[in-house]
Amino acid sequence: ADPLVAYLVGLGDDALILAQRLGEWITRAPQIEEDIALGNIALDLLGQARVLLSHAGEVEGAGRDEDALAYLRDEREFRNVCLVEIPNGDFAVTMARQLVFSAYQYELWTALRNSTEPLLADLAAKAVKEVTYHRDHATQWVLRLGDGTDEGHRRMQAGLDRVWPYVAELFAADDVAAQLPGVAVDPPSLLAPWTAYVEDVVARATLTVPTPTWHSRGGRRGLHTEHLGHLLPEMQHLHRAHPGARW
Amino acid sequence: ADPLVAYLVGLGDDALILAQRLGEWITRAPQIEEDIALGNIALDLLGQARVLLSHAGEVEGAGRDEDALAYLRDEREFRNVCLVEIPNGDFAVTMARQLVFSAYQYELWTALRNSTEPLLADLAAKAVKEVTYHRDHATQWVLRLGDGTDEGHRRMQAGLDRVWPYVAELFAADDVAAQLPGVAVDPPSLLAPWTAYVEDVVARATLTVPTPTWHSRGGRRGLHTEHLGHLLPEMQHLHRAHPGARW
Amino acid sequence: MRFDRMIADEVRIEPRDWMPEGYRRTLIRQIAQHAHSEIIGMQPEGNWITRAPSLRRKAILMAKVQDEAGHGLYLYSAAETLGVDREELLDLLHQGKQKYSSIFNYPTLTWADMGAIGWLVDGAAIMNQVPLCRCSYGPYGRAMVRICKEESFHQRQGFEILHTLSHGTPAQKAMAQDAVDRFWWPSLMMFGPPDSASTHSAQSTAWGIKRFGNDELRQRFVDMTVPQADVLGLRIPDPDLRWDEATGHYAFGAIDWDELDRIIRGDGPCNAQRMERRRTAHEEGAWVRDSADAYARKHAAAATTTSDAA
Amino acid sequence: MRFDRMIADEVRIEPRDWMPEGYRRTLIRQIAQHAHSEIIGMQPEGNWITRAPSLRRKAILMAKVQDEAGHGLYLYSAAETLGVDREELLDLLHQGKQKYSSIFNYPTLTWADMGAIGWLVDGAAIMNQVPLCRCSYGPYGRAMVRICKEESFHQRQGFEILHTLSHGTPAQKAMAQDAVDRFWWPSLMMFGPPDSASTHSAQSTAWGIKRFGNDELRQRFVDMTVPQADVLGLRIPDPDLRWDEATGHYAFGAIDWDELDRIIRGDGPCNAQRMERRRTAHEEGAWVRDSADAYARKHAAAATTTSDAA
Repeated sequence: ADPLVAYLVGLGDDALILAQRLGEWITRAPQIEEDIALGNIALDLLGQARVLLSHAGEVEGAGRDEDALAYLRDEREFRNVCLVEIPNGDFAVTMARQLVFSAYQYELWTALRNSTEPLLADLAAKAVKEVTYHRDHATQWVLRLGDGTDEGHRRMQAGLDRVWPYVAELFAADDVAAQLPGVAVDPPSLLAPWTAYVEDVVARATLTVPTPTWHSRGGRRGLHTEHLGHLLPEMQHLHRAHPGARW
Repeated sequence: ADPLVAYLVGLGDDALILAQRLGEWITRAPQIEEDIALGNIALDLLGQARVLLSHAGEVEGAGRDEDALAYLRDEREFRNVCLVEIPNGDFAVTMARQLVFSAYQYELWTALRNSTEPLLADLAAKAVKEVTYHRDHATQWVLRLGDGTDEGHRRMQAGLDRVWPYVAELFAADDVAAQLPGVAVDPPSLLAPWTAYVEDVVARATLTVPTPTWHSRGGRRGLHTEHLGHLLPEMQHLHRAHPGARW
Repeated sequence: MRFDRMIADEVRIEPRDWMPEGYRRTLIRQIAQHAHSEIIGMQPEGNWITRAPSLRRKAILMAKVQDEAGHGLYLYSAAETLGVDREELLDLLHQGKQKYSSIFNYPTLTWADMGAIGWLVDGAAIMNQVPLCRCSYGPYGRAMVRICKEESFHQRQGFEILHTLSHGTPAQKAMAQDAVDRFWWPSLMMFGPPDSASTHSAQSTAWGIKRFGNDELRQRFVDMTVPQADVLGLRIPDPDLRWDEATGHYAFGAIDWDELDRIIRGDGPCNAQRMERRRTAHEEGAWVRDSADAYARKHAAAATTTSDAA
Repeated sequence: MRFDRMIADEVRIEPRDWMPEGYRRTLIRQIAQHAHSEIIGMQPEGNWITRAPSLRRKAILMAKVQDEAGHGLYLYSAAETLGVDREELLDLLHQGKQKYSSIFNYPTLTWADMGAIGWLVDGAAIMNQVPLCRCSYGPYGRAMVRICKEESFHQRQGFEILHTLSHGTPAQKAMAQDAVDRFWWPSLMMFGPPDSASTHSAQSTAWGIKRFGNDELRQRFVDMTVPQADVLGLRIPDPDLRWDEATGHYAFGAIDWDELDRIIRGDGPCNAQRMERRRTAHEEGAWVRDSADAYARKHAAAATTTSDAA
C-alpha cells in the first residue's frame, strides 16, 4: 500500500471520528454556547477529514471518494488513533480528550506547514488557525473546571485520568510516517512541545498529570477499542442501506 | 398487503425489538442471576420472533426469510408497538416495561391458543408457558423494588411513569386484526384482564398506577419513536455490510 | 402619548423607550417562545447528525443546527433588552410554563425529514417571520432580519435534499414522499389557529408586532409551496387541494385542529422526549456552569487583588 | 493422615472433610479465578449480541453468554463450599485483588472473533479443564464435568462460525483469518508460563488439583488444533510451525511472554474497560439488590408474624 495514502487516511480518520463524537454532544451541551462551540470544532475537523480523505482517494486512484472511505470501510480498515473513538463521558472527559488532541494537532499541523506535499502544507496553514482555537477552547475549560468548584476539580481530574492512557499512542513511532520523510511528521518529535504546553495547563488548573498503568496501541494498524464497532454502524448505516445512491 | 402477513410481522417485531433491548442488558445486570434471567426472556422472545417472521415470509411468498425481514427492512417498515423500542433506562424502567409487556403477551398468547391459524395456535401453546415465567419474573421485581427500600420505591414508581404512556397503544383497535376474525385477537379485548392483573401487582407493590398526559400511537403503522432509528443500525449493520452472505 | 405616536409613525421602539406593560409582556412571551423554538428545534435535526448519509450533508446539517442555537441566543438577547434574563426564560421553559412551536414535537423518522423540515417547516417559519423584521420593537426586528436570512438558506438546503431524493432511487423518492406526507399538515398548523379562533391578534396588530392574520400567511405559504412540490415531483397529501381560478389561490382541505390541540396539551409524540432532553442537558451541565462561575469569581477577585497591589 | 490417604487413593475430598489450610486456600484462589473468568469472559462475546448477523447466530450467542454466567454461578457455589461467599469473591475481583484469565483483555473487533473465541479460546479452556473434572476436590470436579460438556458444545459452535466464514465471501474469509491471527498466540498463552517458570505447580500436582504441566497441555492443544485449521482452510500465524516426525508433535515458534506479563500487569487493551464494566454493573445494581433484600426481610418478618398469629 502507498504510504502517502495510509498517512492521509490516518490523519483523516482521526478528524472524522472525533467530529462524529463531538457531533453527539449537540443538543446535550452544558450551555447553548457550548452546543455552538463543539459544533464549530466538529465542523472544522469534518472539513479536515474531507480534504484528507478526498486526497487519499485521489492518490490511491481506485475511484474511492471521501464518502466511499468514510462510509464503506469496516472497523479494521480505519486508521485513527484510539483516543478519538472513546465515548464522550461527561463534559470533563470530553474536554480532557480535546486538550490532548487539540494540543497534539496544534503541533502536528504547525510542523506540516513545511510538508513537501502541497496539499498537506496548504491544509496545515488553514488547520493551524482552526486548531489554535480548539486548543484555546479546551484550555479555558480545563482551567475553569480544574480551578473552579471542588466537583469541577474532581471531575476534571477524573477526565484526565480517563483519557491519559490514550496519549502515548499519539506519539508512538509510526512506520508509515517513517516512509515519508519531508512529507510526514515523525510523531515522537511532537511529544516535547506537546508536553510543555499540556503540563503547563494541567498545573495551572491545579490538576495532576496522570501516570497511567496501561496504554492504548495499534489504532494506526486498525486495532481499535471495542467502542469504534458501535460508532461505525450509526455513522454508516444509512449510506450503506442505499448502495450507490447519491445524497 | 395480506393482513395475515402484517399481523405476523407486528407480533414478530414486538418480540424481536424487545429481545434486542433485553440483549443490551447482558453483562450489565444488577446481579448475575439477572444476566441469566434477562437472557432467558430475550431468548424466548427471539424464538417467538423467528417463528413469526419466518411464517410471515412464507405466507408473503416473496422469498423473504426471518433474516431478510429482521435485517433488511427500514425503520418505517417495522410494525412493533413503540413500547418495546424505548431505551432500557435503569432496572426499574426495564422491569416496568417487562410487567406491561409480559402481562399483555400473557393475555395475547392465551387468546391466540384458539386461533384458527394453526401456526399461531401452536406457537401460542408454547409461548403462554414462556410468558407466564416472564410475567412472574417482572411481577416479583416490581414487588421487590416497589415494596423494598425507599430508593427502590421511588425508582420503581418513576419506571412505571416512564412506561405508562406506551400502554394504550397495546390495546388500541387495529385494522389488521379486524380483518382476521378467528385468526387474530382484537387488542381492546385484552385490556380488562391485563388491567386487573397489572393493577393488582402495582397495588401490592405499594405503587400508583400512572395517569399519563400523553400516549404513544402508530407503531403498527410504522410511526415509531426516534429511538428505533438508533437501535436498527446497530442490529442490522453487519448483516447489511455483507450483502447476500451466509452466516 | 409618545409610544402611540411612535407606533403610528412606524418608528421603532428601543429598550430605553417607555412602553406599556402589556406590550413588554407580549413581546417577552413571543420572543421567548420563539427562542425556545430555536433551541428545542435543534433536537429533531440533531437526531440525524451522527447518521447523515454523506460527509457534505453531515457538515451542512451540523452547521444548520448550530445556526439554530445561534438564533436562540440572538433571541434570548433581544428578550433580555426587555428586562428578563436567559436563565429565567430557560427555567420557564424547563418548568413547562413557556411554550415552543408544536412542530418540533413530531419525530424525525428518516433522513428525508431533514429535507421536509427545511423545505416546509423553515418555509412556514420564514413566512411567519419576514413580517417580524418590521416589528415595532427594534431589537426583535433586527434579530429577525439576521435570522430570516439564514432561514431562507436553510429552506433552500431542505428543498435541495428533497430534490436529490426525489430524483434518486425509488427508495429515496418514497422516503421523500413519506416525509412530505408526515410534515405537510403540521406545517400548515404552524400558522396557528384560524383567525376566527385566535386570541391576542388584534392587540398585537395594533402594536405593530403582528402584521398579517394567521389564515392569510397560511394561504401565502400554500400558494408558494404547491408549485415547488411540482418541481420536486412530490405529491401534497391533500385530496382537496386545487387551484381556484376565482380567488387566485389554492384551495385546501380542512386542518385537523384537534391534533394541534392535543399536541399543545402535551400529547404529541415527542413532547416528553424533547423536554426531557433539554432538562437533562441543563441539569447535567449545572456542575460545569457552576465551576466556570467559581473560576470567574476567583480570577476576578485575583485580578482585583493584583491591581490593588499595583 | 486421612487427607493424604484420600489424595493418594484418589478418593474425593468433600466439604465436610478435613483439609490442609494451603489446599483450601489454593482451591479458593483457583476456583474464584475460574469463576471470575467466566463472568468477565461474558463481555467480549456480549459485545456482539446486539450485532449478530443472523437471528440464529444471535440466539446461539446469547445462549452461550448465558451459559458462561451459569458457569460462573456453579463455580462461585463450589468456592462457597470452602467457606467464602460470592459477595466476598466479587469484592476481591472488583478491587483487583483476584485475577481472571488474561485472554479476556483482548477486544472483539469483528464477528469472526466469536468464532475464534469459540474455537481457540474455548478449545484451550477445555484442554485445561478436562483434567480438572478429576480434581481431588469433589464440588470443583463435579462443576467442571458440567462445564466441560457445555464448553465443548461452544467450541463446536465457534468452529462452525469460522467454517461458515472461511467458506463464505472473500471478505468473510479475510475476517476469519484476521481473527485467528489475533487470537492464536493469546490462546497459547492461556496455558500459563512455561513449566520452568511456573509457581504453585508442584504442590497443586501433589494435591491432585493439577494433573499435567502447562507445556504438555499447550502441546496437546497445538497438536489438536493445527489439523482443524486445515479443515477450516485457515492459516496458523506462526512461520515456525511444522510437523516434527521425531517427536510426533507440532513444533511451534517462541511465545512473546512479555506480552502476557504486560497484560497481567494491567496493560492490556481491555483490562480497564472490563473491570469498569463489571464494577459499574455491580455499583449501579446496588440499589436493586438492597431493595430486594429489604423486601425479603420485610416479608420474612410478615410471614413470621402471620405464623405466630396462627
